[in-house]
Amino acid sequence: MGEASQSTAAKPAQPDVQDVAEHIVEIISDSGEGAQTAGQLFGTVSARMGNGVWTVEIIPAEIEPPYRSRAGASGNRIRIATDAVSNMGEAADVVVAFNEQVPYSRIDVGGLRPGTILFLESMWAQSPDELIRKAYAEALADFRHRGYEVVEVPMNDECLKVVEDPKRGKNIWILGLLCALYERDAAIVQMLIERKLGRKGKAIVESNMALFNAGYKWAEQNAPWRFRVAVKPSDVDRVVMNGNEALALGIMAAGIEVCSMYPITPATSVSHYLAARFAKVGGIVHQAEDEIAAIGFAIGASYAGKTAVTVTSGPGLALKSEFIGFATMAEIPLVIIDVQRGGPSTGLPTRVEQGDLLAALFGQPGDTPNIVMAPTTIEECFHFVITARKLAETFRMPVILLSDASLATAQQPFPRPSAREEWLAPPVDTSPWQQDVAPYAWDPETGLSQRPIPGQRGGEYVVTGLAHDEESHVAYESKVNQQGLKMRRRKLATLARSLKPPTVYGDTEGEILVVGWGSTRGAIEEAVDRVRGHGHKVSSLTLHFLSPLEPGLKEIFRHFNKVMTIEICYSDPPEAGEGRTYAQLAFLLRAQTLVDVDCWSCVPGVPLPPRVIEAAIRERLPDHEQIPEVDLENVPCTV
Amino acid sequence: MGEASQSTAAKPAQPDVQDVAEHIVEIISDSGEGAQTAGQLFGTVSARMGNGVWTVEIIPAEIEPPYRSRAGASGNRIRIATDAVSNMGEAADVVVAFNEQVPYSRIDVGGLRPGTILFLESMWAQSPDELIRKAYAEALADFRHRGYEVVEVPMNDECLKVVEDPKRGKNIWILGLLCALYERDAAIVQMLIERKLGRKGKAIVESNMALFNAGYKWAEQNAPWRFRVAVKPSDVDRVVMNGNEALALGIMAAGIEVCSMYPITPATSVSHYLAARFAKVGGIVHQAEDEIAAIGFAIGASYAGKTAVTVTSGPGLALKSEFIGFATMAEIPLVIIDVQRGGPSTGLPTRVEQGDLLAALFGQPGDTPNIVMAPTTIEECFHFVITARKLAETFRMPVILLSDASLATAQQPFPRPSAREEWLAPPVDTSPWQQDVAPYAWDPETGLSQRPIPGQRGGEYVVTGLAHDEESHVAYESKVNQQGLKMRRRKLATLARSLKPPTVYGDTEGEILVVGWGSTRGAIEEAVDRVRGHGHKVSSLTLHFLSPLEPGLKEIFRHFNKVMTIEICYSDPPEAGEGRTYAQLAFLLRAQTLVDVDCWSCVPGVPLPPRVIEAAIRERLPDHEQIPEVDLENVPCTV
Amino acid sequence: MYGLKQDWEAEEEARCLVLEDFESLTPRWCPGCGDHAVLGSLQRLARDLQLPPEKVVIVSGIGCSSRFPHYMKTYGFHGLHGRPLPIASGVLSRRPDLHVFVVTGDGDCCAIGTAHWIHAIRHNMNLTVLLFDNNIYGLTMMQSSPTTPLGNVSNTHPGGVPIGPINPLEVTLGIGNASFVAQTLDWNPLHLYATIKSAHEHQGLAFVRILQRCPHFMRDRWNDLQQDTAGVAVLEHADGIPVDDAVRRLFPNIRQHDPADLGGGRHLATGEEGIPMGLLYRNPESPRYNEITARGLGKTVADKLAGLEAELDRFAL
Amino acid sequence: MYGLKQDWEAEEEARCLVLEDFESLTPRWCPGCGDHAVLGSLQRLARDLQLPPEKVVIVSGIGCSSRFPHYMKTYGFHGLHGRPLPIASGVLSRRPDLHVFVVTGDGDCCAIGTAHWIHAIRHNMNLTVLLFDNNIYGLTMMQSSPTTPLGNVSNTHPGGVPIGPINPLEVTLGIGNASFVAQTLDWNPLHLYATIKSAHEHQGLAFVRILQRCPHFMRDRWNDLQQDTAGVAVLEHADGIPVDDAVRRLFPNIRQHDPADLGGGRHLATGEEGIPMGLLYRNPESPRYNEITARGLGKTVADKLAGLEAELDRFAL
Ligand SMILES: Cc1ncc(C[n+]2csc(CCOP(=O)(O)OP(=O)(O)O)c2C)c(N)n1
Ligand SMILES: Cc1ncc(C[n+]2csc(CCOP(=O)(O)OP(=O)(O)O)c2C)c(N)n1
Ligand code: SF4
Ligand code: SF4
Ligand SMILES: [Mg+2]
Ligand SMILES: [Mg+2]
Repeated sequence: MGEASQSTAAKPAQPDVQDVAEHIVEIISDSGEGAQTAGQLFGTVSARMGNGVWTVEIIPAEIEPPYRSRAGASGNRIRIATDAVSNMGEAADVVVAFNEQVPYSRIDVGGLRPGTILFLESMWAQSPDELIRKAYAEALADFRHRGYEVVEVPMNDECLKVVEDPKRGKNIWILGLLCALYERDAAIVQMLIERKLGRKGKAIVESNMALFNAGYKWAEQNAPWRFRVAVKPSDVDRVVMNGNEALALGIMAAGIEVCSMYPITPATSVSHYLAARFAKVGGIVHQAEDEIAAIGFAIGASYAGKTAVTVTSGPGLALKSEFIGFATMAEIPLVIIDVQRGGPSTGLPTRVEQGDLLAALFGQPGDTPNIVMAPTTIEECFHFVITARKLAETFRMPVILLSDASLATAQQPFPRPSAREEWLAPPVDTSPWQQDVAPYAWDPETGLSQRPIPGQRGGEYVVTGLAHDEESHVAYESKVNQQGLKMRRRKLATLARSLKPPTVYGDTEGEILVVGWGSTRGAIEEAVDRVRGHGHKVSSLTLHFLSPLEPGLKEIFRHFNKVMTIEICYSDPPEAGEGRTYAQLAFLLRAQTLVDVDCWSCVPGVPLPPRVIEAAIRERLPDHEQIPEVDLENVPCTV
Repeated sequence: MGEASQSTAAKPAQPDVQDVAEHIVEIISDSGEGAQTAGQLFGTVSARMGNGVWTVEIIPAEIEPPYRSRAGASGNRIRIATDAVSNMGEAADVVVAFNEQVPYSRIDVGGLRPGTILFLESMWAQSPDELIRKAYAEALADFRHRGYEVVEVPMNDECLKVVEDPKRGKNIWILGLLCALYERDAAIVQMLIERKLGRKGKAIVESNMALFNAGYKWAEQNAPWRFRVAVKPSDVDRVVMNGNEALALGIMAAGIEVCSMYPITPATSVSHYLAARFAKVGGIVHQAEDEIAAIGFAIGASYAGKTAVTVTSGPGLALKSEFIGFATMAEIPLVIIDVQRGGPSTGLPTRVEQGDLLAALFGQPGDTPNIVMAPTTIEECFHFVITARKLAETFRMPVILLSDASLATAQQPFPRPSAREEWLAPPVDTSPWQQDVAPYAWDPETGLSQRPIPGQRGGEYVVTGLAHDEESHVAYESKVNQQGLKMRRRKLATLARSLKPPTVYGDTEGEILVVGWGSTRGAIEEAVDRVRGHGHKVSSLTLHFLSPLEPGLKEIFRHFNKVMTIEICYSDPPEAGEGRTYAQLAFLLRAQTLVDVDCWSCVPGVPLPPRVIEAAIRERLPDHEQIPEVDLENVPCTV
Repeated sequence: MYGLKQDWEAEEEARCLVLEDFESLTPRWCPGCGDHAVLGSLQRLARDLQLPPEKVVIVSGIGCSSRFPHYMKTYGFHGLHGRPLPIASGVLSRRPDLHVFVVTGDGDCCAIGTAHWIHAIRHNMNLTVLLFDNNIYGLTMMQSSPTTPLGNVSNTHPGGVPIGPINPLEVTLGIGNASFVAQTLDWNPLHLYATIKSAHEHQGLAFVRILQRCPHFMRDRWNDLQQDTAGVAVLEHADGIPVDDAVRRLFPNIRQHDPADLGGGRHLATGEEGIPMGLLYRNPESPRYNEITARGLGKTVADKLAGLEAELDRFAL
Repeated sequence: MYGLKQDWEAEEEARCLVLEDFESLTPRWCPGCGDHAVLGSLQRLARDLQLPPEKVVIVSGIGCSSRFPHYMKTYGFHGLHGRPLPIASGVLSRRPDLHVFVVTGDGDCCAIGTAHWIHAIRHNMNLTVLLFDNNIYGLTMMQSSPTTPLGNVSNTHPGGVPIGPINPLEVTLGIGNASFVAQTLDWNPLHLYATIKSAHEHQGLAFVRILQRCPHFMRDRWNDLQQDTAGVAVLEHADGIPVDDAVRRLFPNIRQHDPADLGGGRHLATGEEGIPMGLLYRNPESPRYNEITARGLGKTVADKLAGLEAELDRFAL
């Protein structure tokens, strides 16, 4: 069979070596073929060598999709660069596909461009099934017609030279191919494979390294290109993980001991991680019977002195809203993580959206001041949990962290944190309670008060969600009700006073200021850089606190001719006029600052590529520049 | 005993007859003594004669409060006037109290003023219990000290002359007293008593009329005043009822056949009413196991062609939010009535607040365009349900009606509607479905589409809360998702286009425009009248649609130097600066119009009296007029 | 005659429905998933009974199994996680002409949907409820469900589920007013079909727990039952679910059980006599709430207007 | 020693707690309401057992009965309607030193709280759960509850409840892992006290249904039981709830029942032998979830930091 394989790439005398600032690689296969693992390893070795890296998962919509179908594409996109990378970018430069059908799922979303190099498993050309042979031939012709540089690769045959069952090794062979192409350090790969597979035994490690070397060698002999993405080795220790893992580690680092949840995509993997590892730091995961019970359990634990976290996504947030209001009213610290997905309703369970902002702020009937924060990088996913627990306890209120499906599964390296004692929750105080201090002895200026914890003698009190006085006694008097509402709001004002105005990315004055929050930050900043590259005075601003809003916004906005937000949520175009539906952050900023904040947003279910954002910004420049290939009405969605 | 009674009001030769434009009467007793019935009858007879009337219930916080306690006060406030009355007003002119403790609950909330006439049951002065005698004497002295005109009335003794058990008749005797005082038509009372008690037998009616006549006579002989509130007999038939009854009748009138609910104060009485009477028009009340099941059942019925209503209050609205988002996504018509109470959380279950506005608009994660409407009078409670069902079906979306605890129990007369066929829901269409019309064949301009109903042959489709295409097939493509979101929003824009700009109350230009919504309307308009009476150019505007907002607001606002809202919900004072928490409507208007809409609001748990609103407005006039006796920081809450 | 046209009408015309009339999109379940078998059974049943597709509504929650309605060419309602029973109750409430089936998973029904399950049993509306019990959360990728066996490894319990499962049969049999409680296996098409048929014929809520294979996440779950068929106790009775000879040949452990015997049914439900397959309990006398909710359906416009007028008069001044 | 100070410590000092140490605000229930009796019992029990008030947490939902915590001078949690069980589970999860009692109503537990009830029984945490079953919604003014008798008139069913009630005992006994299921009456203080005491002593979730008088809305509900005490079946057994002689004198119908006998308990729960009063079922072997949730409580700061460091290393580049 080896002989029968036909590589269309003739062995080049001397490969074409290109120095590039960045490249995007995709590995796609049927699910279960290991493309995910290969992709992650490729990202890790690149990060380790000193590249900036951003990895995203390509996930099929079904659990066991049919083989060789476009719906079944599973894999990874890895964007590597000399500098840091903050988003998944646009069309791929190099794609490795395990069959000729899976690339179509990527083509459908604009993931390839003319010139993309496509390494394609060629075994299908010899399939005993005529239909398959035909499909392969047709696709091959189509790919060439579309202008891709197709390299047919006899992956199966080459693997067969090394192992008996190529199904379970093709991915590592491919990793070898890519590592040759990008001149990656094989020693690092060996180390990573040992770390990953070491406990399965030496033989496994060795057979994997054999596959890797074979792939490496094949590429050296057959691939006509080398891509040099210069590395900048890091002088600090770094880690690489995805956003949900970072949240899970943040939970551990914060000294939180209870994660109470009900499974929901794309949040569940936070708890999967914790379920496997939380015991190392003494924590527990409670899988409740539903979202309401999950938050109720968390609130119970928090009340008893162990500030807990509950992790969910949009539909779960909706179900939790009654209890969130209770925690606000009763002033019980609590961390709520909402890994947002496409909405409304069940919506797009695996896809990204930033549609829960207003529900987080206003989802609870009545006046319910809560803290709402949003990490914008994987690193912040880790650190924000630590901050969230502290704020929850200091301000005696729920803190909602808004992440999303994009941060959830994207991987990015960042400086390795070191565990710190001051991050941990203090032990439960069981010393006697100070006599005559009420359980809500609100400081009239700050609204802050100390709470007794069960076990504290003399602190006995009864929390209630009814209107109550300082003693937590149910009280219906007007004055008492007004005082309670005021004190709870005052806490948020107190927090706002302690915040710094956010820092503008770019010049602090100019034509347009683009405001964003959450996972879009990287793409927005990259887009802003590009627009600036075209000579326009454009800057951006990222908000990390949505409630309370960071201070000084009006003053910052004053220095720009136009302020606009870029968001992944629904908004009407400006033509809609007075009744226009604004994107959610824009709505918030307009109400709070009275600045005429414009917005551009869309809901493609996927992260916004910088190019699209660039187009949206340039369209709003005084001379309304258009990027012809971007149709902002129907966003081409790269991943 | 009759002889032993001592009336401090000497029998006057000629009573002092006063012509008044309006008066406020309160009847208060321990619960179970019938003050509520007496109050309602007094209101009804006044309305029938042609007075404007507004009646509110005074409800104790407990189910069986201790006797003779201030917490136990139960009764009615009746405001009558020559013209229409739209709110409960301020301090009472005349109070009838069945014991000396219950007035304190009214004094605590500023319900009495120096000069208020207090008819006080005097039997306690002869109580065998020394403590009671003492308490009575102390209170009596205190009342006089506070400047009330106290009239001790031997109610018990006088009733004993007529019946054996005065406990069960005192209220009607009192009704007689009041009817003499206000020269009410006894024949009407007789008719009302017959209507109410007729089916209990003639003897009962007769003994009640005997009590009534005795009270009437006693007052004629002993009360030194007569108050003439001129009547303007109506030339149209009228009805009188409270807001929850009006909602219930509206549900019947709309042809809605299913009310699916879970008990919650202050909404439940809508369903009590329906449970007793709905069968008359073929409807059913379903009491579900919880709020989620209640809305799920309603959605199921709606899907099957019988647009249903679910009735709840804040905590229930929170629980329903996931399902509301589903109905939006799947485009299922549904009417949701939220009778708002004090919040957040369990809050003030029996008290009024307008705190659910933003939760109704933004409570569901993702972009969830729904219709939100608010009746402002009892009459509108009736008519808006009819409109809501029609809109829900036409626009294929949930309609949320926001009422509140004040409208719920307040009674007001209004022209008697006549049942109309066009109000009724059409029968379920079971004709074959038009071939090749998709279940979401959205009109691209309006977003509207026709839906197949189970039973329609050829219309078979599967609703889903997942992102879906026109066929209702689950679809994750970016374009499809964006189209769905756009079509759902477009429906709201379509509705907005069909709405008229709201009408300004007063001049269409001036110093201040006060904007409000819901139950505060009457008090706002009365306050505006008063401020105008002081020579200021102040007008007001009532919004009935909160989503979509009625059009033309910016244009209306342009003609006033200042726009402010008056609301019953939390807001910071203006000094709070950039981070100020605005009242909820103000927030909405600011974001949508960019006009610097100011607000004054508070959360006393009770309706805002016109005087307080007047003070809030005058404080915002250029010369910052103060009304010395109103402390806007601590609103004196009259009921 | 004056008045509303009746809300529905009898189907007049003669139709001959074939299997394809009930087939819609291609199912996207994993190969070997037990859901395929149930879908096939229901499609066949609908064909055999010639149920008009427009009169059939399949209501489901969220989960792998809850994709079911998309694969039936009838009306369908793919609802919210845990909530198919309230929805289905609402659908049926004013539409007694519809055949309403409920498809729910062990997470959907026995976790987030627990309250609705218990109260639907109590209300005993005329619904055919199929619980697809694969002992796991399929769609969200292998978290424990309330029926996951003790010690079973899942993504939320990598150390094994620490608490024993609830038994949906025992729970259901504890609810007053339960009227039809049966169990079957997705891998015996004959018994599966017979069970769904009996359930559909039953007046009142028929609760059918289907032991369902999930080869993707619970590969070996029912291996022992499949290998040693004596582990299954087939329940037989004149009032029970008919036992085909082929079934009888396959399962040696056949037990007589009168479905009127609640105590016996509860005992069998424990599984002490083998995993029961068949009808554990039936009480045709349990009141049916759908008979309450259908009241007043015949009212004409004239009735309604008169009723409303009379109501308004009660408030007349 | 380096490390966190332990989260809690043993009470050292000698205290002598009297009844007043457990009395807080004056109860606001109606005169004659059964809730008063239960409050008194629990206060006496706490005094008799000298439970430190700071170690006692009473968790409730919303309802008349749920006002309970406000009247105990201990820690209390007056939560949300239907949700006391998840809250109480969370409270106990990391605080095994606390005595956690749950107060819930028949609406709170058996309607909106159904799912939590079923799953709390399954999880079998060390909680004493008191179900105040007055067969009605008290606080919201007389709507039907799931335990309201068939035909009983209420504000939501003025024509009478159309569907029979669920029986909380039977439902609870249908849940795998149930470990203590008892019933008592608010109007027999001796048995009430003895039942709460046994429940508190039980390791695991003790579920106690208290038949509770609501003179305001259900005046005659228990009249027959009060008049004809033979309608009550007092359950007696060495492993059961001790039956005082005074109780024995009052109730002629005394039955021996071994609480280990689930089938017998289920049968008694039906009420066919009289309304049971006593312990229907106890299984001390049921796994207790609180033993799982308390894992890892001893970790020191050093342990935690080392654990986190090791985790971070797994992601090191
Ligand atoms: C409110 C809400 N919570 C959680 C989810 C996520 N979710 C979808 S399906 C599912 C469980 C599926 O398990 P099961 O009901 O057993 O069905 P199966 O997939 O096994 O057929 C969960 C937790 C959701 N969609 N909505
Ligand atoms: C989410 C929510 N729904 C409804 C209510 C209203 N509510 C308060 S108590 C109650 C029922 C009380 O009945 P039960 O639990 O039997 O307690 P009881 O008053 O009889 O002691 C209801 C429906 C609420 N507070 N919160
Ligand atoms: S994961 Fe399991 S239940 Fe879901 S489709 Fe696959 S086999 Fe079926
Ligand atoms: S209404 Fe009933 S349950 Fe509530 S306090 Fe009164 S008697 Fe007790
Ligand atoms: Mg399952
Ligand atoms: Mg009750």
